Amino acid sequence: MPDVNTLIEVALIIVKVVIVSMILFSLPLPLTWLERKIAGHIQLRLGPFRVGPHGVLQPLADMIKLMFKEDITPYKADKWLFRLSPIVAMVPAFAVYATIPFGNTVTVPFINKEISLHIADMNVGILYVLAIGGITVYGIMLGGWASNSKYALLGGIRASAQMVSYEIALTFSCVGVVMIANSLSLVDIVHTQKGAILGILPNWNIFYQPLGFIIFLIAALAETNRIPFDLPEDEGTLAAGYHVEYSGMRFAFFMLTEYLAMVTVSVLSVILFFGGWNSPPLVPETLNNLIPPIFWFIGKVAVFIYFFMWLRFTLPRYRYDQLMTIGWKILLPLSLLNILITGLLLI
Amino acid sequence: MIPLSWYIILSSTLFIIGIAGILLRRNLLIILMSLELILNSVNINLVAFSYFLQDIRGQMFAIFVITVAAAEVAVALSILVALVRNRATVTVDDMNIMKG
Amino acid sequence: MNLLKKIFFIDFIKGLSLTFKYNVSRTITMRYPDEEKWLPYQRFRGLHTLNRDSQGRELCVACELCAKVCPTQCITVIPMEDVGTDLKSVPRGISDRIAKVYEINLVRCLFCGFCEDACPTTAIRMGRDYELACFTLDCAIADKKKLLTPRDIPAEFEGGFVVKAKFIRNDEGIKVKPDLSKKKRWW
Amino acid sequence: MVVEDKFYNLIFAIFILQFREHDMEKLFFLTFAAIAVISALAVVSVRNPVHSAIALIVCLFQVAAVFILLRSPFLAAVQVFIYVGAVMVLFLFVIMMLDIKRAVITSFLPSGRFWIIALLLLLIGEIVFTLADSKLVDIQMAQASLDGTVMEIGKAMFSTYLLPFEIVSVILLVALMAAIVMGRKEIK
Repeated sequence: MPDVNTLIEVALIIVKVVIVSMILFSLPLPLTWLERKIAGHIQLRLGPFRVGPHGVLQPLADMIKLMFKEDITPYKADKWLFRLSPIVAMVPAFAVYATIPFGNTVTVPFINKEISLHIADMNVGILYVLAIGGITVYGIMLGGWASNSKYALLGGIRASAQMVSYEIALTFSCVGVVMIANSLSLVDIVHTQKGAILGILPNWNIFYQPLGFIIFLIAALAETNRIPFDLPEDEGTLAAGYHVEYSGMRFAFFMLTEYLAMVTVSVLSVILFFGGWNSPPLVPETLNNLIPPIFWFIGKVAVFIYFFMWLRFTLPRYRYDQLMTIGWKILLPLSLLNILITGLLLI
Repeated sequence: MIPLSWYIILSSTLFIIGIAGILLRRNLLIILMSLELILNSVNINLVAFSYFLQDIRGQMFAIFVITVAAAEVAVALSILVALVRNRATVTVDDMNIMKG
Repeated sequence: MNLLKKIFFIDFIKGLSLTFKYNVSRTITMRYPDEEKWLPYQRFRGLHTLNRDSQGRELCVACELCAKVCPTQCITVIPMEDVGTDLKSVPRGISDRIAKVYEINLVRCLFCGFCEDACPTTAIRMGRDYELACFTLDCAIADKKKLLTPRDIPAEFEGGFVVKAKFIRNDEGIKVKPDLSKKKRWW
Repeated sequence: MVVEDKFYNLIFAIFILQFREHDMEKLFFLTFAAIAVISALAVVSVRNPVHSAIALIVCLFQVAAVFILLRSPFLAAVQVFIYVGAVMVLFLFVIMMLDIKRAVITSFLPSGRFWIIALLLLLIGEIVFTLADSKLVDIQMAQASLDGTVMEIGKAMFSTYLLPFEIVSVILLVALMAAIVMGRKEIK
């Protein structure tokens, strides 16, 4: 029979998992609203405005609509795969968050225990995140294939080729950070970014790895199928790409996956390049004591999410051959160069 | 503690299944996949021995196996693509002429 | 120079700054049914009106010229002799001929304005109402009573404005009531 | 050990009240092994290549889980990363691109191929015989000397195994070029 401490430990982990997955499940709702608002304002429109004040209840209305829509399975589709693939896409998007640290340790008042704000600190954290994150493409590919529709199939094929091409550059751009931190664990990577350079600049990896950051950002955009690399769901040429045959909740799952992927990428760039929950050095001490580290983290992630949305309504979509050219002929050599330079500087 | 023999039984089961796939199926793709299965069973063996002997060599070998398997798949699939383009078949029995 | 531009993403940053500028600037959306409404110019051809003269007499003499000239034949006019009402002081028409039935089938009407041109007494004029949608086909036929009712926007009112409006939704239907005092140009 | 205890507890949380840790490990191994064997059987017996590829993906995942049980999370991550993330994507890509859904259904156990069955039986017999004869059951774990697997692997790879490492990288490069050359359209 395990003792009380072990039980508390287990209970804490379960609570953490539940809380994180609840947050992740509900996160796409405000994000869809935000994205539509930003889209509207960039195009001098207002965006959703009628459901609730400033349209904040629009996502709820959308959710209800999606729940009650008819769930269509196309004729001659591969039924099992068709039903399975939204879930295949969604599960890795959640599983990634098992290793992501959201903040420093926090003391819980009642049981008087220090808990760390991550579910697990694996010593291969970043590899785990990249590996699991890459699995999402199966949902897209299988969904595209199982739909028995040429647009969906093309979307799936595009997604797979794009994923294979950009995963290499993405991983290589992380290698520089790993070399600086001397560890694959995400917690250690954040801990190495404490402090300041020359007392002014924060000691974040972005200042050591600007090239790596740019490569990471571009490759991550491609990996999450965001504009300007959203070829798999190219509205212009493929109708809606891989999810053209989906409706109702299955379609909602794909949307959920997409938004979660965007959040994951923002979180990863904050952790790898922007110091995680570390505050900038010039912030006064009192303010620093007032704001818990997790809020710094959330703030930085929010900035990144805004940046991705901003990007979406600024840039046009690339052509497929341009996508491949960028991936293989520009990003891959540059990321190798980045590793080389980092290695030389570290010696 | 799981005994070593369990791992070995698992890996040999997978190995036999892979061999059966190669011998029984005529589809080139399935044959390639069976090959992957065989390589994986070998990897289980290597890592299990590496763990039980506390020796890094097994893991190193597994990594090299994975790397070479990736290269092998790339070449094999490109051959397959060229083949299907020229002969429109994936059945190994139809590929009995050396001339292209 | 070109290479430098590419390395530092100059064009990209320019584009981003432009969209950011738009993002924080004022939107130009007209919040039509809720708060604002567009009032068209005087030349706008909306729902017809039947006018009266300054003494309150109907100008229409039921000459049926509008019905004749109408390209879609959507106007039905049945004349009758104007015998006047019981109150002699308030005559109904300007002559002794008046329309018994005056109906415009709005489903067929294409708002060309020929009836306006043909009318010898300027009785029929194109108005400025454009909210003509309704739930049944009955209301698509504008009868004499409806056409004679004075409209929210007087004919002298200079159009081309966005005004504050109120969205009313009750048993009678949906209506957007303009408030003519606060007006602004749309752009 | 290498995998953090908390992560371990998370996996085992459901069972922690009923089983001791050894039993749980065995239970997990049996689950993984059962799924792996079933999906491996599916790989060789399913008609549609896409289904077969999916079964292989499941099998590879189970192998990665077994690696975790063997306390080598780095290999597990690499397994998922390369096999599941790249190799199988490539397989599926080729299957989808060529659209060979129809062209695959052949008689499964062709007559006149009894020698295949015989060969398989021989192989199975041989393996069973060898396993039964060996003393592998008695092997106890050696003194623990591996810690921080990633660091160990990195050090070993760039010192002792530098030559194989370089050769493997050359092989990868050659394979890349070969794939590009083979994949070009002009080959007739």
